[in-house]
Amino acid sequence: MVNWHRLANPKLFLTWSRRVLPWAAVITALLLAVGLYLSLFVAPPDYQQGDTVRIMFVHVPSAWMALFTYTVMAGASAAGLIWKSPLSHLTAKAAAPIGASFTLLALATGALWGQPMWGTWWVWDARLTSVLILFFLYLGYMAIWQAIDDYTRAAKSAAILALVGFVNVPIIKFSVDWWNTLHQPASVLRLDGPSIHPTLLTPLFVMIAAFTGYFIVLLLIRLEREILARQAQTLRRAQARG
Amino acid sequence: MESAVQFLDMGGYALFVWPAFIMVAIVMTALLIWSWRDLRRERQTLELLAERRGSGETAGTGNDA
Amino acid sequence: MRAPATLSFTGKNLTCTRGDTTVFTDLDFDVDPGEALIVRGVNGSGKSSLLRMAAGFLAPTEGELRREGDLIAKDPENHFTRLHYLGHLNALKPAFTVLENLEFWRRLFSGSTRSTGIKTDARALDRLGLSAIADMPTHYLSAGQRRRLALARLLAVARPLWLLDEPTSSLDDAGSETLVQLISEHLSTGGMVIAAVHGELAVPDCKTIVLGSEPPVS
Amino acid sequence: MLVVVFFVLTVTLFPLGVGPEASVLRRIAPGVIWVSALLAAMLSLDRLFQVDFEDGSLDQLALAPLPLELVAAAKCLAHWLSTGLPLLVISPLLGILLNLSGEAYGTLLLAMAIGTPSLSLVGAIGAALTVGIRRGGVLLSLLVLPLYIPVLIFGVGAIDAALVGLGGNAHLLVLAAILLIALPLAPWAVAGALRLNLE
Repeated sequence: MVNWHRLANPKLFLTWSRRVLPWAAVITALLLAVGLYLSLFVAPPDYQQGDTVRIMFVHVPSAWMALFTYTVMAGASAAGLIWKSPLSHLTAKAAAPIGASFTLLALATGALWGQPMWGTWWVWDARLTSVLILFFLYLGYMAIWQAIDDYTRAAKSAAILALVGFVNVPIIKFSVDWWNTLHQPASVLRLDGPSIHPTLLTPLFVMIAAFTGYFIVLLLIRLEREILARQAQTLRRAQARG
Repeated sequence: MESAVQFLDMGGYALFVWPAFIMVAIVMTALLIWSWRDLRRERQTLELLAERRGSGETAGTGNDA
Repeated sequence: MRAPATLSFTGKNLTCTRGDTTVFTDLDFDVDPGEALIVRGVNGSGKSSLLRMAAGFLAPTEGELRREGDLIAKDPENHFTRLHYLGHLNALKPAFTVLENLEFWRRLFSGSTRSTGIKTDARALDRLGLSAIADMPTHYLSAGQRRRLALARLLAVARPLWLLDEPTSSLDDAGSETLVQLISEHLSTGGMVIAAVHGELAVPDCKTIVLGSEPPVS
Repeated sequence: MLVVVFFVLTVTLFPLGVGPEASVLRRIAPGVIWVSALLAAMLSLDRLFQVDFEDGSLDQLALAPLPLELVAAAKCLAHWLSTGLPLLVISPLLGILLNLSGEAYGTLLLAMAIGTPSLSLVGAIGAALTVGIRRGGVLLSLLVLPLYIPVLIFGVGAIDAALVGLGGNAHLLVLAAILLIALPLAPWAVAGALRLNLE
């Protein structure tokens, strides 16, 4: 079978990523600055939640990035299995810790946001619970990479797990949402409010764009490290035998 | 000055809004720095290995991931 | 060379990498019906990898394996169902008796009903001197007896290609002789054998390839 | 049979922990039964392929005339027959132990009947992925438990709905839907994972 992907891809990627990285970093920094300014200074406090609504500007992007990263991982894993390109597996492996961090941030900011409203740090709200379960899926994915020594087997096993997990994310989301509505009448103060006030929308989108930029920058850095680590390992093995 | 203090107060929720932003900032920058240092360290080890390999053997084999 | 044997099993410039180490590279072999190929080489030279690759378990990093002209990667099932693979492990369940173990694999492999298979099982056990202990649970057997039981599987279900990884390990002299007879009979009926061995395997006029140190010589 | 003993033992722990008041037990009975069933089903998963991998049978299974997917499906069925079915049969007894009220038993049995096969199917994927990994059992639970959550939610939901008198049909249908998704996908994923171990 043709696997020309395998040979040219990593070197091609390295040259390309080194050129793109500075630009992406600059754009992300800009977006972050604008986003922070808008969310902290410009956006009006919510008539009900007061200033705590500003936490939404970091909570929603984190939760969104957690799901987005898992989708990227599933896509890369599928590509890795279908076209047998190790670069895709490495992309998924590089993305996992970023996604896991975002889930943790989403949970932490969610607790900080919920506390003033409900007086407890943890609320079994449908979204928070789904993000918590997503965190376990991330842990499982990262654990399988550590557990298997042989690279090719670890890559394929992790890829299968990412795809199986990806099929389950909507099922879990559906069942948790249903479970939540059963046990908790739709609380008026839903985390994203009855409906997001238009003036809050712009900062939110800028922050989401900034977070996505940050994700890309970090992914490129981590991916390059994974590629170099693999090359170093091959060199070490070759020298050991050479 | 007065509006600055009032701004910092976040309508009485300073204890929640600021920690949220600070926490996100800390985690994201820590992750960035940690990954960047990892990458630099990996580049050095690769150069080291390449040198030893260069001096060790004549035929440098192209390696890929 | 005889007419191009359509029934042959060939490997062209095979490369095997395990993790990142290259075990062997651009290795060719071909086995025609009635021929045996002996694979020699020091430990770790890739004998087992070659056999697992020939069985279709391990995909070659480069190169092609063809059976009767067509790629085994295209239709692995077709290749699987026409070969026996004897690895270091004997695939025996300790709780089953000797006969039950053989019968299980024979029924799974041939899919035939119980009745027709009884005779073949008995003959296979007899051929390997296991008839006396047919009803003994396998965990009482010695390593040599377990190896014989694994070999009995080759007889219980007729398949053209035998891939044997150090088949004589833990066999006594009588056992090795029986094995050589079985191989010769299998070859005479147009079967093919690829065996990885240490030391001698007195199979007349067979090809040999050596892995590891010097380049393979056929 | 050990699985059933574990199941009964786990359920009896709850009254000791939570207190014997009938009203409390009745309230948490469906949840306790389902969580214990989940853990019991998961316990026997790591032996599903590990033993065959270690004694070499996995190679021979790949050489059998039937596709590996069918072998995987047969393994899932074997796991269900050895764990899911016994759990199903004994669950009413545990319902009594936890003062589950009368009309819920029918739905309990139905929910367990439709739900436990999914546990075997999804669990088999985790088992196949962790074959040959040292201390794979711990990793297996980390991989499989999150995927068990939908079955848990709708399994308990069906019984709660029956208790309230609404009848658990909607939940049973969702459980059936989960099963129908798992039925074709799980063996395919298991076979994919097993092929990795053949290398």
